[in-house]
Amino acid sequence: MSEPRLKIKLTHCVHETLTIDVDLAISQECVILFGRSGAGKSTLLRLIAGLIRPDSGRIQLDHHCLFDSQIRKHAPLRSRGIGLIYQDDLLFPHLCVAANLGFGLKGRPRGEVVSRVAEIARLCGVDHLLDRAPATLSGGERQRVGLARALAPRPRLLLCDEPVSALDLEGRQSLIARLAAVRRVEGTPTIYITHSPTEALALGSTMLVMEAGTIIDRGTPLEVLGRHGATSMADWSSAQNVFTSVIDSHLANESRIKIDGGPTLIVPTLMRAVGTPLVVRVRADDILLARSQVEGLSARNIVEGTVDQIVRHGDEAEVLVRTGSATWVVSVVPTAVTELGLNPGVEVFMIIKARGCHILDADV
Amino acid sequence: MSEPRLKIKLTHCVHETLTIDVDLAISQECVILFGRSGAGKSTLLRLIAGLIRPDSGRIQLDHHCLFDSQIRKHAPLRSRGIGLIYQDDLLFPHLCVAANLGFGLKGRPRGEVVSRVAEIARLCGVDHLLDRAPATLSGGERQRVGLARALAPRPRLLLCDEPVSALDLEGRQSLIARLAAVRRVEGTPTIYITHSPTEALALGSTMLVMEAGTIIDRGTPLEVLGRHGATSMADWSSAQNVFTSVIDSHLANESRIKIDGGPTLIVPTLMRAVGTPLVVRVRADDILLARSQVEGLSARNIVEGTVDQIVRHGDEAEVLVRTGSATWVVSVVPTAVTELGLNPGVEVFMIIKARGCHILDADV
Amino acid sequence: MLSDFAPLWLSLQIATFATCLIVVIGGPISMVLARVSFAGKGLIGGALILPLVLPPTVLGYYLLQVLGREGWIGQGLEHTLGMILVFNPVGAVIASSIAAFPLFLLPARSAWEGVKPDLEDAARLLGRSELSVFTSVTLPLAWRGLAAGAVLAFARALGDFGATLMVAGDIPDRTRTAPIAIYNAVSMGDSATAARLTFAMSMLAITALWLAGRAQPSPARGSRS
Amino acid sequence: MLSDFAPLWLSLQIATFATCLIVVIGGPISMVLARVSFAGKGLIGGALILPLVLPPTVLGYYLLQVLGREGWIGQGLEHTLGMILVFNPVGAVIASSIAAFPLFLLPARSAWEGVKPDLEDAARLLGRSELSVFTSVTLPLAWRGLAAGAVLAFARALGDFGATLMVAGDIPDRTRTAPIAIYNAVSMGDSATAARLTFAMSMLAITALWLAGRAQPSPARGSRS
Repeated sequence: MSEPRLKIKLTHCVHETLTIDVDLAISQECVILFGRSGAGKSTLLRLIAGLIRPDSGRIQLDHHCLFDSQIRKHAPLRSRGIGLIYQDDLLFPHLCVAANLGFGLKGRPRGEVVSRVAEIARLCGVDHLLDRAPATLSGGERQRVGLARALAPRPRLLLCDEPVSALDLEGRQSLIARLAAVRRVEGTPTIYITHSPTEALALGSTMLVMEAGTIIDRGTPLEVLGRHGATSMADWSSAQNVFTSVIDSHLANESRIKIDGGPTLIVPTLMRAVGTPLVVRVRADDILLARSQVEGLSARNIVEGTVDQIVRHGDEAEVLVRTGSATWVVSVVPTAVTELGLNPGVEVFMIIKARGCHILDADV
Repeated sequence: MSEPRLKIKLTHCVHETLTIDVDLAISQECVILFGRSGAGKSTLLRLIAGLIRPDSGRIQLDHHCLFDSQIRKHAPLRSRGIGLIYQDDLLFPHLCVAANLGFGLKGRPRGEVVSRVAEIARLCGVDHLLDRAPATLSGGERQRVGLARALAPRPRLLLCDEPVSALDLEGRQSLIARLAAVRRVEGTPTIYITHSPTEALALGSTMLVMEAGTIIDRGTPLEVLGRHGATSMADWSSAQNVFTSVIDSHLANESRIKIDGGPTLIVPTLMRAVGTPLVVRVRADDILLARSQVEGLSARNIVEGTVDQIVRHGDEAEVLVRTGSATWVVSVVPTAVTELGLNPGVEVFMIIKARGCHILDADV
Repeated sequence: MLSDFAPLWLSLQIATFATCLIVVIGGPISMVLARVSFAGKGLIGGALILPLVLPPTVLGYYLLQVLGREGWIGQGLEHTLGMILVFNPVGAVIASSIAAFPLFLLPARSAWEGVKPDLEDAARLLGRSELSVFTSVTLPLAWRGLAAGAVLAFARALGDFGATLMVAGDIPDRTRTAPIAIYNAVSMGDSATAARLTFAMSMLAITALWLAGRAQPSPARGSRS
Repeated sequence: MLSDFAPLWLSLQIATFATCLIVVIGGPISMVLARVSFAGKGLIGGALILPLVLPPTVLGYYLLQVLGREGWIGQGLEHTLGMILVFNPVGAVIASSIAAFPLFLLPARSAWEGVKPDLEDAARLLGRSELSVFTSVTLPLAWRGLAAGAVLAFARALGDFGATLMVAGDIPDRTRTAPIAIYNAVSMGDSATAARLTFAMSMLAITALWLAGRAQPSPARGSRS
């Protein structure tokens, strides 16, 4: 992790039963702020943005002190360099899209404003909407315009408070894809509130879980979702193996992909050319382990590897298996570790169904 | 499929570019109406409920004609026997929860009203809220009260227009679980609009895909999502095996449950007493098939069964396997069917990981 | 001293009758304006709040033209029923009703508009008849706004000066209402009477505003929490 | 015939001054009432709309008490500056301003309240100063409501009768405004003059209501689509 760009240490009493009390540092990454309604996530964002003045503490962004209760400093909103998007787009209804995008660029040379508006509009996929009034846009378009407006002045920090929760599936995917794309180009540190594990996995490099005003857990989205996921919806609560790969060949009813530095996998037919780069994802739960080569199984992939490490936590265990330069995570119950005699260095066969290999586009 | 209870054949021009044109029959089931924003899903629901008068066609519910343009019949809302819940709960703000629940029972004997309100409140999990004013409830509670109110008069049809889309994850799960529970008890035919595959899989037995005003596909949620689902979000596109069961015994690091009329499964440790009834769910994707007993696998459950039927669609196949009186769905690639020589009547072994068995509370 | 309060008592009686008239006529009208779309709705809605900005003497002039003994309606009523509408308390009731009408109409219209039609549809789908929907949903949710409007209209009717003076004149014990009596008292330099009546009228106006403020639904009420 | 219109011309002048006074004083007041929370806000807000329901003669009486040659302010001004406020056009401007004030205050307050503070915060986060936020976001979104209020207040000031009559009297060419001239014409049986003035005043009132209706933001505008 690089040098922290945002350092926050503050306490703020929201009401009798909720006090925000956090101490954290964030570098150039997308941090997911996860937690149930009423945990104080939105309040924390508003405290950082300066919409609410914290009771005490200190907030520092890059080399700027935004708030310091000791020297009674509370930087005005206009000098914070923070972009904010909400569930509710806050477009200026009396200005066209282009004027909304240029709103935060006041005072800069005309040519610079024009080129920056064009650039950010293209990145956010709203370049065909520049003449339109906000009232004529769809919900998804409005949110993308809101994102572009927030990013146009190149903020030092982007805060997102459930920006997709009012959108339909298409609008969600579109906004998330745009946000991911802009983040790749501009690298703006981002804090993103959501209660959707899918969004967390799609966007986040770090995930913070907030409960009753404090950060109770921090880690990668995978680790954290594994620890805090809802037990009855285990679909997403499992570790993922994600590898880059290319399409190797097409067979009758299936395709073959070659994982970079790893084995070849059989997957359901892909409608792409041989050589297309892909990202493949296999859930750690979807892999079985065997000590010897097994025959007559419905699973299409049997991959030989070596046990690297065994991590136990609670009533499950994760076995790390190395094949070539790729390391796989396989979830098993602890009993299986004992019964199969799994130890570091042992040879194992990973059994993976073709349908257990999920293909993600490489550019997402 | 049983006798259709709702028959709809209508056309209605919404605006220049959208005309609703559907012809469908629905029996005693939960039908998911799926599609993107603007496809006309909500309008179709409002046409059925009678909130909008169709341009032409005929709607018949059980033996009642709700609308017939030929005889110029448009039944008044009050005699339709339709329950409706929205994204926006429509609780009467001036009445307490109990009065809201009893609102549709006017004219029935006092004792009947009281007992029905108590019964439906319990089913929907709002029996502790009866004295409260709607304004004091959380979003999830309000939606559960709305559901209970709609069901209290035992409607002939329940219409749900994205009832959970404004709720957080917990609220969603709670409302969906309650709706599923009430449907089991009361068997009310239901049409449920959503764009969430998870909700579709959790609730639906039939799924209709609507686009540009017409139904473009119909099938089980699995088949339909397979054809229309987003390719990069495959987590939810799998069939589920759901069985009732009881806890059989507790072992060192795991528990054993007995499926009603079926085999015994080893699952991760359960913190409940032996004999506790449970619902267990195994994704069709999480099961492997083998033709012979295999040894030395990390999977904890190997269950013998007989292939009942093989359903192929596109690049996947579903194998129905019978064990005792329980039938399982197993998803495999078509190649596996050929290679393993799977045919109806063939003996197979289902390989199921302990962690692949998800426990749901029985009363959910 | 006691006779000082005769105009006040007369004003209260006239304002009460005027308020009843306003509510009975304005209730249905405000509901139609809030709920029904028809050609010329904007025109009618505008005409009905015209008394808010029309000079009271202009209003009085029109009323005299219509209701006066030479007017279309006034002449007809006098010839058929022997009833005279002007320069008597009936004229005062009519004049102050019309002057005060917009103060009822505006909040009443908002009150009806504030009841979400979706809620009424929900009640219908739950099996209720139109009458039952009105009495158990619409009216309970709208009544605070209607009450606020009625109180404001009462206060405005109580205080009407110009229109009443034009239509009903200044006849002691018949049409000399409190506002007219105040004018007379000031004109004649009777400071004590003017002060007493002014104080009483002020208290009534303040009470009315306070009541209307309490009854007025806050923006959130009646629709959602 | 020409002199008939002298009262109308005088009324227009007085109403124009009154409207300017109302906007200059009422603009900031309405904004404070819409935006700032303070103790006694309800009381002050209520007092400012009291002229809506207070009898105009009561209003006139109070103004005479305060501004009259014996009143607290009137006496002071006369002794120091030799300025007399009552029974002259200045008195008419003051009386009609106060009578018309609530008709500006109510829509203006709603207009300010209709501008979501979140939008202003968004503008601040985009680097704008308070002045820039006001001129590029707040005012553009509120001005239709302010304009509607100003037009309504103008119409009401134009039509004031009771308060003006009490404070400014009925002095030809000085304080004889159109509403007072109509009363006089009717009293003296000069139907032709009354009809002409009434027609002119009615047209002005209707125009004002029409303009206000056009300027008035519909509930959805100015905040969201």
